[in-house]
Amino acid sequence: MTPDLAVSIGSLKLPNPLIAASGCFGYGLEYDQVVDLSLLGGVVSKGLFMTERQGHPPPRIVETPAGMINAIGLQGIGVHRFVKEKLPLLRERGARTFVNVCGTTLDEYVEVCKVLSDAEGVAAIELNISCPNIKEGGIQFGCSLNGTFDVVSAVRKATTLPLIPKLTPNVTDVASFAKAAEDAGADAVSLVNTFLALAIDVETRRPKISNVLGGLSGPAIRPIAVRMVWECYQLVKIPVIGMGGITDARDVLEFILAGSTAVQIGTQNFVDPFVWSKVLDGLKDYMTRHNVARLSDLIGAFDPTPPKATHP
Amino acid sequence: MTPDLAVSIGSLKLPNPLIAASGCFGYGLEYDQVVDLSLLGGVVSKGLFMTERQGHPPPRIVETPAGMINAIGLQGIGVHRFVKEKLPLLRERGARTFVNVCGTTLDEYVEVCKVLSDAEGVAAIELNISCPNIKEGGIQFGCSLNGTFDVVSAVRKATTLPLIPKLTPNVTDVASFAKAAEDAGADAVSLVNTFLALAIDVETRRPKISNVLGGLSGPAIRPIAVRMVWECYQLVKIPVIGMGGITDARDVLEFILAGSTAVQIGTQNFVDPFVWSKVLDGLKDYMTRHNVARLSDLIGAFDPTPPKATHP
Amino acid sequence: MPPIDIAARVIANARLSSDYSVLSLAAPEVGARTLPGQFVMIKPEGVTDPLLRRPFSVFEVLRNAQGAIIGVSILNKRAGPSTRRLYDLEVGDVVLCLGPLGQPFKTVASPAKAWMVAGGVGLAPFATLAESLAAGKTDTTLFYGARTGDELFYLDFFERLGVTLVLTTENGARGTKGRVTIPLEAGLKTLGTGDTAMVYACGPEPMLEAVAKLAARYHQPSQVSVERVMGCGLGGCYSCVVPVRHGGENANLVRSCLSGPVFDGAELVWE
Amino acid sequence: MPPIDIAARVIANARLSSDYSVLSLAAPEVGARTLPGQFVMIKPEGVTDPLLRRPFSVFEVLRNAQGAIIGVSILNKRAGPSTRRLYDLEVGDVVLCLGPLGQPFKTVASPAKAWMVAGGVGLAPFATLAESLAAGKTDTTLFYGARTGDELFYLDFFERLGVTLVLTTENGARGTKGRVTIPLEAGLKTLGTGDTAMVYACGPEPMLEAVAKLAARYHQPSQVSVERVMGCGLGGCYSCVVPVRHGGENANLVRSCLSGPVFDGAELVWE
Ligand SMILES: Cc1cc2nc3c(=O)[nH]c(=O)nc-3n(C[C@H](O)[C@H](O)[C@H](O)COP(=O)(O)OP(=O)(O)OC[C@H]3O[C@@H](n4cnc5c(N)ncnc54)[C@H](O)[C@@H]3O)c2cc1C
Ligand SMILES: Cc1cc2nc3c(=O)[nH]c(=O)nc-3n(C[C@H](O)[C@H](O)[C@H](O)COP(=O)(O)OP(=O)(O)OC[C@H]3O[C@@H](n4cnc5c(N)ncnc54)[C@H](O)[C@@H]3O)c2cc1C
Ligand SMILES: Cc1cc2nc3c(=O)[nH]c(=O)nc-3n(C[C@H](O)[C@H](O)[C@H](O)COP(=O)(O)O)c2cc1C
Ligand SMILES: Cc1cc2nc3c(=O)[nH]c(=O)nc-3n(C[C@H](O)[C@H](O)[C@H](O)COP(=O)(O)O)c2cc1C
Ligand code: FES
Ligand code: FES
Repeated sequence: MTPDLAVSIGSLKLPNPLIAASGCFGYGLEYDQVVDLSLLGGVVSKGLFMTERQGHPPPRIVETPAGMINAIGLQGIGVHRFVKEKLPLLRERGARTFVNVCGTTLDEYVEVCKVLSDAEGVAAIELNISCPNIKEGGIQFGCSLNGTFDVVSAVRKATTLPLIPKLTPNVTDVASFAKAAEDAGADAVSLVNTFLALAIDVETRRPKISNVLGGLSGPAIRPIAVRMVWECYQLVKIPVIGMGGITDARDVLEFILAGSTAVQIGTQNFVDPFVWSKVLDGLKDYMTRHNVARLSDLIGAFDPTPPKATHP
Repeated sequence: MTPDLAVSIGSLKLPNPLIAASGCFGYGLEYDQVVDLSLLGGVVSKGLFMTERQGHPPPRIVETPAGMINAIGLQGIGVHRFVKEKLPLLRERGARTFVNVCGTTLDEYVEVCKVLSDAEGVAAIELNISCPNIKEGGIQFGCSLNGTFDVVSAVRKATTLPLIPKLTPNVTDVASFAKAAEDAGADAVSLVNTFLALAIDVETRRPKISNVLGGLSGPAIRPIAVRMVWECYQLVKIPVIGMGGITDARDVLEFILAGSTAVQIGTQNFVDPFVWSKVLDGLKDYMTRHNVARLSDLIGAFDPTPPKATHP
Repeated sequence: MPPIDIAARVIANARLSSDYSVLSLAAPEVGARTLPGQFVMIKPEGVTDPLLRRPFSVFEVLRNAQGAIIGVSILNKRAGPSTRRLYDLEVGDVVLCLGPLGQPFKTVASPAKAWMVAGGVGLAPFATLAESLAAGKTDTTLFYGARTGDELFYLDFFERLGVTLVLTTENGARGTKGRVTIPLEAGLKTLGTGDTAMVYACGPEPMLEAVAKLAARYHQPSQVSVERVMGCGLGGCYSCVVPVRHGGENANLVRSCLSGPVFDGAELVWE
Repeated sequence: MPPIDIAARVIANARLSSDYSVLSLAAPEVGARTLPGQFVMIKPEGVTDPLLRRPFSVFEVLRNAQGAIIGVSILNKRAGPSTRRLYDLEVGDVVLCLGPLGQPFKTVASPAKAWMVAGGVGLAPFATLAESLAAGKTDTTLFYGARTGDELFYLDFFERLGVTLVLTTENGARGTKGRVTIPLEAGLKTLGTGDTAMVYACGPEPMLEAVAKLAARYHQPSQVSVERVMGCGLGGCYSCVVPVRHGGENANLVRSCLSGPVFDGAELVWE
């Protein structure tokens, strides 16, 4: 019996729960040479506005203990070029393409989503209301419950595509944001985006990246992200897509047990672009060892009974 | 010219900015054999309530990438035994003792502070309104601006000791909490306490520590903590005491440049109980190399001008 | 004497099996201070993942041909990332070694006998204890249980000291088949009134509990060395607590790094 | 051919000085695919700190006595934690080696000459380029500047290929004293109308800028290999962008891991 890795996000069926995280996988096609895109559960595009953006000047990333800070600033080709240049190729590759949608205003979010609704080959929209690296829009919606509700509601009216707001962890109670998104008609939520962070070069007394502040990702943040996923899972009924510091199958399982229906892998792509097949093998191995027929049976299967103090 | 490491927190003068963080240094005396307590800027006691507490059952800690999660649950001997058994010995050692004060109610905070005000040898009160590991009290005050204002105001009336509320990072806008504390009469704020986190043993599907959730500390959180210190420094006039993942002199300088008047070292004590003299040497070396006579000149000296993209 | 932290060179790392090694460290100052049952907090230098040190019983206090103390060894069993890394170390690598820490075993003198009960890697604290008991000419027995015959180590060492060996293996390949508590109980039954056997135990928690309860049932004293996750080893973090009851008091959670790892078996509360 | 990732054993790690080493890796599949100027993303196996890989030019494509490709080497200069760790690696250690990546140099054929300008560790991509040019019998010169005479490496190698060497050191210990751009400009001045020298450059950014501008001033083409912090090397992260201007267009930030690291010196916008 081969383990069944399939999961569903609303009406969207994925062959497995592994999705490439936005901003960590280019537009997907960059990885064409090293990964068979059709084997992934899905691919999230880089964040897209209506128009092209140059992003922030480099340096844009810096390493930190078990993590990295980035402030790319959403450099991107805009939704129109994406639909014309990238989407057809992604469809050819059999990728399930999630588009990460950005906006500086509520209207821009709606407009970008409309363009995507008219395009062919978009599996879902991931609504980026959580990028910490641009001043206007985005995070302003993501850090206010009303803002979250409003932008999700507005976009909901503009598209029938599966709608997945991506939440920021830089809030007191992330689950209430998941709830606001659910109430506004979201089909799922994804979390976490990066943690706002600062690294200073003590020799020059200057920031290490040009935008001063950036977003922290990687293994360092995983324990916080897992906690947040569990909080959201307990409060909302829509699927939760978890991410933050996933490096291997064990990390994926941690998120799934905590209540993730699917997961995204970001930073680990940079460390190991071949992570995907390793994680798929690791999941199958775990399911065989634990006699789990369907991975979806593990979603939220975390048992909060305290462990024993003693070692075997 | 020997570099001058002295810093002031209100009326309190410290010979150097290095303070042992609460819960990471027992009651100070445990480290008597390995560190000369009088050489430290200060020592913060474990969190103390009015009465003794047993804390949570073990396992109480687990490692994570570049960090650890703890849920000790504030096991402690209570303020009366502390004043009787520990304080006199700490005075003998020449330690500058900060007492980390906990409470399940506003009244308990006030009562504990009164006991300390009447005792001899307390340098300052660190008001713990940010421990993520106990349900009642504490964090409830620390996660609400009104709660923070109220508890600080109430304690302020009960003591003339330097009063330092310790802030939680698990909020949307930590600087507003620093402001609330300042408005309520705090002499300084300290931050960050730990980040609420969860680690799951995927083999057993159980939590790795008995309290299920715990607090993340260590190098992993440093870039977030530095950002928060800088935000607070820009908003309030009272001194900020920074901490989170400090391992060496460079990390200390990062916090000081970001606006910390003093810093606390927690988790690194476990890794290296001899960290103190190494950091002091590192600070002196930096000051000599950079021709800085007084360390206090570096407080907030971070220059947010973007760095160059190219390497030398 | 206060514990010290030595950046110790690896003198030898003898792999006893695919899981066990004896890692010898050039840390004379630690060796000179160590009493039987004490432990060290260890971490390879320059490694930041895992972040924390790990506790290990001092296995041997190492001496050169002239008898001068040159370091300590640990009996390391692969259990996870740190122990795996220690297993892989080579001569010349550097390990941070903080110690000695914790309360040692209390030795006994004739006519009391000393019975050491070791399960698997729980052998570790008994090499130095046996030396100390042998120096005092105490009649000493080692009850030593392992999974397989291949995992019974250092038998010559104990024989040379005059220690009586009682071996058990789970598969019966060597010594008696089954748990080490079976011959222990048989031994306890042979004791006459007035005979004292101090029962020392180190090994898996269920074994410790069984040994402490057996000793109590046969009215013999016991000292057990417990293992808890330890963040610091110095009393700083309160991660390592065990419930202990003195006399009729309520159980208290005490730090096993300071008040232990060796406890009176009668005072520990089994969870 | 697509890049591949090899868990490559260290075949040798020759320390050339206290800062430089040549690290040879058993990665035949990478070697077989590499074109001059391409790079690999490298990280010692099992190391989680630093987390990310680091970019290195392929220095040599290694062959055995029979001429079969057995791997690649990199010329490693200690700059921070990763390069320090690579410097310390021993034979048998394992390094993850992903590549080849990026755009190679375009070679030229007679009558055009090839002038390679290297500053310090910027020598790295020129060993394979020189081999390729030598195979094509192109008249090749290496302008090579270093801090000191001790940091001029592999001169024999280039001489054996018939490359003309023009050396400079900052302290004048060997070759001309001063910057490598001084003899380069002298050379450019000697070119007649109709002569073409393709100027290749790799080294510190100020040198690259000076070289590209000199080449342009003397109406010669240039190809420069730039260095930016690279998170992934595959086009995934957008960390490595440089401003490039084609013709009269506005400058665009393009990914130097995909469109570079080798760029037309006339198209780069200097910051
Ligand atoms: C006082 C004391 C003395 C010890 N002496 C020895 C010894 O002589 N030889 C030896 O091989 N081991 C000894 N141990 C156990 C050893 O510390 C653990 O095996 C080690 O910490 C595991 O680390 P790891 O990174 O390899 O595995 P981890 O992944 O950290 O843990 C692997 C397994 O070991 C358990 N464990 C983790 N930390 C500890 C800990 N601090 N104490 C006990 N169990 C733990 C975990 O629960 C898990 O089951 C001793 C422990 C204590 C408390
Ligand atoms: C295409 C390319 C080819 C390269 N080829 C070589 C080579 O053949 N030999 C060699 O020794 N070095 C080469 N480098 C530079 C090398 O990648 C850096 O020295 C290395 O990343 C530093 O890592 P670290 O951890 O040792 O130091 P870090 O602490 O990461 O950095 C130390 C210094 O190096 C700079 N630096 C950090 N990352 C990079 C990076 N990705 N690129 C450039 N500079 C960086 C930092 O700004 C800092 O000044 C190349 C870089 C690129 C982009
Ligand atoms: C270089 C980089 C660029 C990113 N760009 C985006 C983006 O455009 N849109 C977005 O929603 N998230 C973006 N993220 C956040 C990731 O999608 C992900 O939420 C975060 O990195 C946590 O996952 P990880 O720890 O696996 O990387 C970016 C992250 C990194 C590291
Ligand atoms: C084991 C442990 C116990 C702690 N106990 C307390 C406490 O009692 N009171 C408190 O205010 N903070 C407590 N903290 C938080 C630390 O004081 C500090 O804020 C945090 O660990 C971040 O600093 P670090 O990364 O240097 O450890 C504890 C932290 C740890 C690791
Ligand atoms: S290990 Fe830290 S208190 Fe015992
Ligand atoms: S290094 Fe990631 S895009 Fe170039």
